[in-house]
Amino acid sequence: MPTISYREALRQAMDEEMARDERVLLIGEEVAQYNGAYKVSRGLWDKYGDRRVRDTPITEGGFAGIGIGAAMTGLRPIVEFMTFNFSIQALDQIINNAAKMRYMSGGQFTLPIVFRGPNGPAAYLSSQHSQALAALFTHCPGLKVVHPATPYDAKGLLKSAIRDDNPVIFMEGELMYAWEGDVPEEEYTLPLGQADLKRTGQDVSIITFGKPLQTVTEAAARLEAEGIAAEIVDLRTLRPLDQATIRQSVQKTNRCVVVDESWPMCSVGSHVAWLVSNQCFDLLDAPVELVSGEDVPMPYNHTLELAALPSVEKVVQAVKAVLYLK
Amino acid sequence: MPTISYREALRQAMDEEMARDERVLLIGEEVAQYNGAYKVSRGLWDKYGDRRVRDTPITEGGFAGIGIGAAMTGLRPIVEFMTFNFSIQALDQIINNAAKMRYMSGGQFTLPIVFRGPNGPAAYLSSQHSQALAALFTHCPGLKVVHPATPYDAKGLLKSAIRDDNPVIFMEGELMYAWEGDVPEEEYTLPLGQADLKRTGQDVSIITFGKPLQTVTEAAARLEAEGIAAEIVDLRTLRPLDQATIRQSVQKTNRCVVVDESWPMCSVGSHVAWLVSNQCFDLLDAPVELVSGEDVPMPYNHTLELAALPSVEKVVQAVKAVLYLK
Amino acid sequence: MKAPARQAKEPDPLQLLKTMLLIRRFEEKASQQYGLRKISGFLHLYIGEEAVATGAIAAADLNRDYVVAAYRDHGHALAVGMDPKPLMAELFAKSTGCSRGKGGSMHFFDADRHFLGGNGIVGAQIPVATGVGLKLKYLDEDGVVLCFFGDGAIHQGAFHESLNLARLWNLPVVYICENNQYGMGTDFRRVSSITDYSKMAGSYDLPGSQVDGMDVLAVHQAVSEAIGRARREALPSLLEIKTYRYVGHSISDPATYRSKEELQQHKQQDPILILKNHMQEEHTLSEDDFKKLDAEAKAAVQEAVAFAESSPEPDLSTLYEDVLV
Amino acid sequence: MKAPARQAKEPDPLQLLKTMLLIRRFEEKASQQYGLRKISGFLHLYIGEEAVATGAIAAADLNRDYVVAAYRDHGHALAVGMDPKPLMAELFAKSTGCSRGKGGSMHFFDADRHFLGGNGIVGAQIPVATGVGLKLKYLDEDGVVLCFFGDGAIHQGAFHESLNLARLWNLPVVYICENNQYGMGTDFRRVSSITDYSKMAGSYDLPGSQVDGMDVLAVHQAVSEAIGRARREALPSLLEIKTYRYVGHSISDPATYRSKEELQQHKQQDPILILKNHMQEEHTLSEDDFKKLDAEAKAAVQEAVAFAESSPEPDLSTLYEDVLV
Ligand SMILES: Cc1ncc(C[n+]2csc(CCOP(=O)(O)OP(=O)(O)O)c2C)c(N)n1
Ligand SMILES: Cc1ncc(C[n+]2csc(CCOP(=O)(O)OP(=O)(O)O)c2C)c(N)n1
Ligand SMILES: [Mg+2]
Ligand SMILES: [Mg+2]
Repeated sequence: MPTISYREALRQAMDEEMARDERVLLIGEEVAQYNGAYKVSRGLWDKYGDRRVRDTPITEGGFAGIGIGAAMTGLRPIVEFMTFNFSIQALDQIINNAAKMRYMSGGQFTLPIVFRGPNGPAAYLSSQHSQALAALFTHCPGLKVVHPATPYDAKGLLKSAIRDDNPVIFMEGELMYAWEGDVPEEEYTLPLGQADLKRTGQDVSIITFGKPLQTVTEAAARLEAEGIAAEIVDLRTLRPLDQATIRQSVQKTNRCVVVDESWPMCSVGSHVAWLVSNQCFDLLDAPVELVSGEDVPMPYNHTLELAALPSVEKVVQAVKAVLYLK
Repeated sequence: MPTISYREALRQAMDEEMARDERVLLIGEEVAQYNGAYKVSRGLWDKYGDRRVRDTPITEGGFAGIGIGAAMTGLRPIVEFMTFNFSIQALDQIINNAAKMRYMSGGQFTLPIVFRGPNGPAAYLSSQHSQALAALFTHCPGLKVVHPATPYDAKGLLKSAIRDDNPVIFMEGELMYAWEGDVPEEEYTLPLGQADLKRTGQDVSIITFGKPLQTVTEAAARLEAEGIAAEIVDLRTLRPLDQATIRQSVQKTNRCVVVDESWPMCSVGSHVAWLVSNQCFDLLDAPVELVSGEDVPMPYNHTLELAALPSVEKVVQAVKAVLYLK
Repeated sequence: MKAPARQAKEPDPLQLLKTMLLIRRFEEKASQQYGLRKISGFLHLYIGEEAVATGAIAAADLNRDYVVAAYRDHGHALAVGMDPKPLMAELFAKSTGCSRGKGGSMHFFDADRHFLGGNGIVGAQIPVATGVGLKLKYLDEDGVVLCFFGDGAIHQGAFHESLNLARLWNLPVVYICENNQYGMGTDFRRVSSITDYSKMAGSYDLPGSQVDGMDVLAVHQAVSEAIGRARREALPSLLEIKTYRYVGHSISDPATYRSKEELQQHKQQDPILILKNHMQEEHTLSEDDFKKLDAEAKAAVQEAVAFAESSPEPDLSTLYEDVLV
Repeated sequence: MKAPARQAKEPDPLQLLKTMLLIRRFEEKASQQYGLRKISGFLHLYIGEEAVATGAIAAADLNRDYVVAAYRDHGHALAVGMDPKPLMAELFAKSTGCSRGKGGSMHFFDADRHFLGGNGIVGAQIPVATGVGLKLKYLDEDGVVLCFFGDGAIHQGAFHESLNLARLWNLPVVYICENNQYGMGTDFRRVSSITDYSKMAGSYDLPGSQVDGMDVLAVHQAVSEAIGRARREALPSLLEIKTYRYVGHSISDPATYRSKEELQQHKQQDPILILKNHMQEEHTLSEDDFKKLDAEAKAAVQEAVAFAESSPEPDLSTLYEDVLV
């Protein structure tokens, strides 16, 4: 199996789906001639031209709405946000139009549209450019929210997202673009809404998604050295949430730590932590712990920035806490 | 003590604070000549004139940003959203500017600004006009979020919000505007960040805020008739959250139901439910239950609409569930 | 390549009159039914403004063209040819409503007739309509989009963002500002730095013009021309159509912000009367014809009420339907 | 009432030259320090554009006037008179930085000098600046706001919403579009339906004009006039100042989207050279003078680096400070 980057996996997914279905197009800032601010769309403009790969002005609200209108009438747009920090300007279009159009029309329209781009802090970018905003979207019915953490998942899930007839928020990560992994040469898709065990273990379930998977994986290795076998549940899709896989894991381990790099309040992390607390009440040997980003805007200084994020250390400590190891 | 409406309580708060401090002004759609779409600002334009009570064009993003600039340089604007449904258009200004300006300038600016208006479903307004959006704001550090449920709380908290040097999201409710309650004639303020026991009881803690307080109060009465003594914790402020009061209550009752009319995922409700699950792990005799709005956009049909909301019936059932009464 | 342009449609005054009467009577009936508590929530009526949707949409060919409106959408829904029955049923929140009782007054839709709502967020439909223009261009169809929005909506950033892109990409969209003089209780002059909105077209190198919206034939003419430009040259236009609403913003608004005189003055320019007079001058309509047409409109609307009345409520299970595919 | 208008400030070419040199050398040094990994993250340099912030801000009186900028803000910070030391320290993420090491390159602020940033969201500073105009008007102060934004930002709805309100309320704001020809990798003509942005003023009944942004005296002149209108008549203006950035959008951008020839051509119009030549023609500057000024600028910047280098990192506890008052 070839080893490719997360970036290349996304590019392949878009390329294959554009080749497969002429109604798929890509719009966003710098996606065409510049090949994407993070080069995710490299080569697509060369291959598909002005019609199907479109640079837009810097008008997130406007071009998100344009994507929605196009999706309501038969196209299958992929709308790239240069980063999800800027998607807040499009949130009204996404929450009030994309997520509700089908419902309020009594099912008359489908909205096959993907909003994608990097989410979450990269490094040294300060507060306006370092936000993990999955909760804003996961809160809202009418959307699907996907947040893959490996090249394999990214490719298979993006292909499914593009084929899905619902609005899908597809969150990537600046720092993840360079991550590498095995991706089969043959075509494949992965179903939305299924979590994946990235590691099995019987001592504790660590539930996460997106970039913190790396932190969690490192933490699991460190724990293993101390004789603690962590199971890693990678949610992959945040809405709809795969509650069955979560439950199965905690049923086995009886202990759970959730790791989410966003702010703690009203986060995907705290929601999952409540779900586990509620659904596995009789099984839990310890309270469900949440390792989240600190509850502050992100500072520029890197030492502070790292302190504001989930770390291997914090995950290890949370695991020890649920195991009642000091 | 005079009995006044929630609407009048808010009006009094604004009137008193405008009289007290010339830097306080009110801006928003229809706030001046029309006296507010829901008449909350009745008489203020007559009294304070064009300078201090300003009608705006329908440009939520624009006038929210204008409020922010004015607040950074010494004014204390109250920005009314006709409803919080429309605040999503201003969310970028609120999250990226209001909530972060102080932090990213290293503490150089204060942002004494209140964004207020009705939040949550009223009746028969369909999906775009019936959203309980507290979670979007509560997620974000750099903001305070207040959601009072009685005229007394509304007045005292709005006065404090206006005097606060931080950006405060102040959420009211269309259907609450007509609610009545006792409000002292003498001036008073209430501190932000303090929950309030609206009812004491030792069998179960019901934690809620905003409009569902009425539902919860009715449910408590019904439960009382069945010999179950519910304690009602009204959060009043969602950020910062009064964790101490929550804990104290659950310490006493050992059982907890959270009621929030918003969608369940990543909600204030599920966050509080996790906090209780985590912090009161050893005390809890049952899983923390969440009664939320259903996970769907709001339909117009009233029967469906009522079915989508927390109800007395649902609260009673959740309480019985945590008491292991069938 | 685009198909060779078909002939611009000649206006059919009789049909225009029928549509305007149907809208007028539908709105009056809806208002009455609201009073009887058969309808609740917001109800934004189109009385006085009938000529705008009627004249504009009659200029379109809905086999290939599209219509996008705001929440004051009853007139547009009837003008695209929707049956009053599912519309009244929607207002009654019945399962037979065009949106299954989930949308209500603000959310009329008809995918088959290319009617895309019905949007409750001021200005939010403007980018959506622009996106429909993109799909037409993308699929090389020769359709055009009519995008309606209010005098209040034009200040929204969405307007600016949309028109720039429409011109840049040459999308076949006709932007129609229905200037009924008020956004809720606010005279449009109180919230605008200019009073001739058609001038805003200059920022996007687009043709812009003002149109008398009480004269359905003038509306038809202006929109036909704009459709022609869009269809043949992929050139968007901005039209400011001046009109007036006779009733409050929504049914709960007493509209005390304007004088009786002002209202009376505008009622003298009633779009139905103007067309009726015109047709009578042209001897294409007798007083009896008119009465008959009006009676037909009233009957259709009455039937719609009966249909709505007798329709079932949506089943509780539908609460969870239509969220996702 | 407003205070009687003071005299518009005469430009002081020597001071303008000093400021431009300081900006140029500061930016070059920042770029070098980035290469040495002393600075990380985004770094948007102002090289080539010095005349815009310099000329414009020199026309203001910062005791009463305000400046609001986007993320390409080093030039504006220096032009308002901020010491290069806390600026370089901010880039170095040190506790002595103007924003305590929390903001970085995009978030320079100086409340005392009325410099309000430093905003990373394209266009989001335009309403904020307009709000500062509201406070000036509200408190009946005779100040003016200079609001800077890019050619990419002008399409944002926030621009449209702000200018309408500024005119409607007659707020003393000068809107300055710094058209450096590119928004990131995009030639501004590729995303705009018009190429003369000053025409957009027409939508808001405002004066609009284009200005040569490589000629600092022309910038000073145009902005002085606009400030005068704002101060005396509370009339906002829109200026499109044409300029050019010599380096990539941010330090990581190789700027392959433009030709070497294009870049060379613009460098011939270097704002520092133009002013220098002008002063030499006027015999107010010798080559030696220039060299001395340049050496001073370099020394100041070198000192700033030394200051930044030797400053302490912020304490970990500051992570939780400045969130709320
Ligand atoms: C973004 C947003 N802000 C506010 C509202 C509340 N609102 C509903 S209609 C309306 C007035 C709109 O006026 P106009 O665009 O002139 O349309 P008209 O009602 O006159 O047809 C307002 C402010 C809304 N629905 N959406
Ligand atoms: C709302 C938003 N969208 C996208 C970006 C990413 N971005 C940063 S700078 C930039 C280009 C801005 O160009 P322009 O306004 O011309 O300013 P310049 O960089 O030329 O000074 C873009 C797209 C952003 N910061 N904010
Ligand atoms: Mg109107
Ligand atoms: Mg630029």
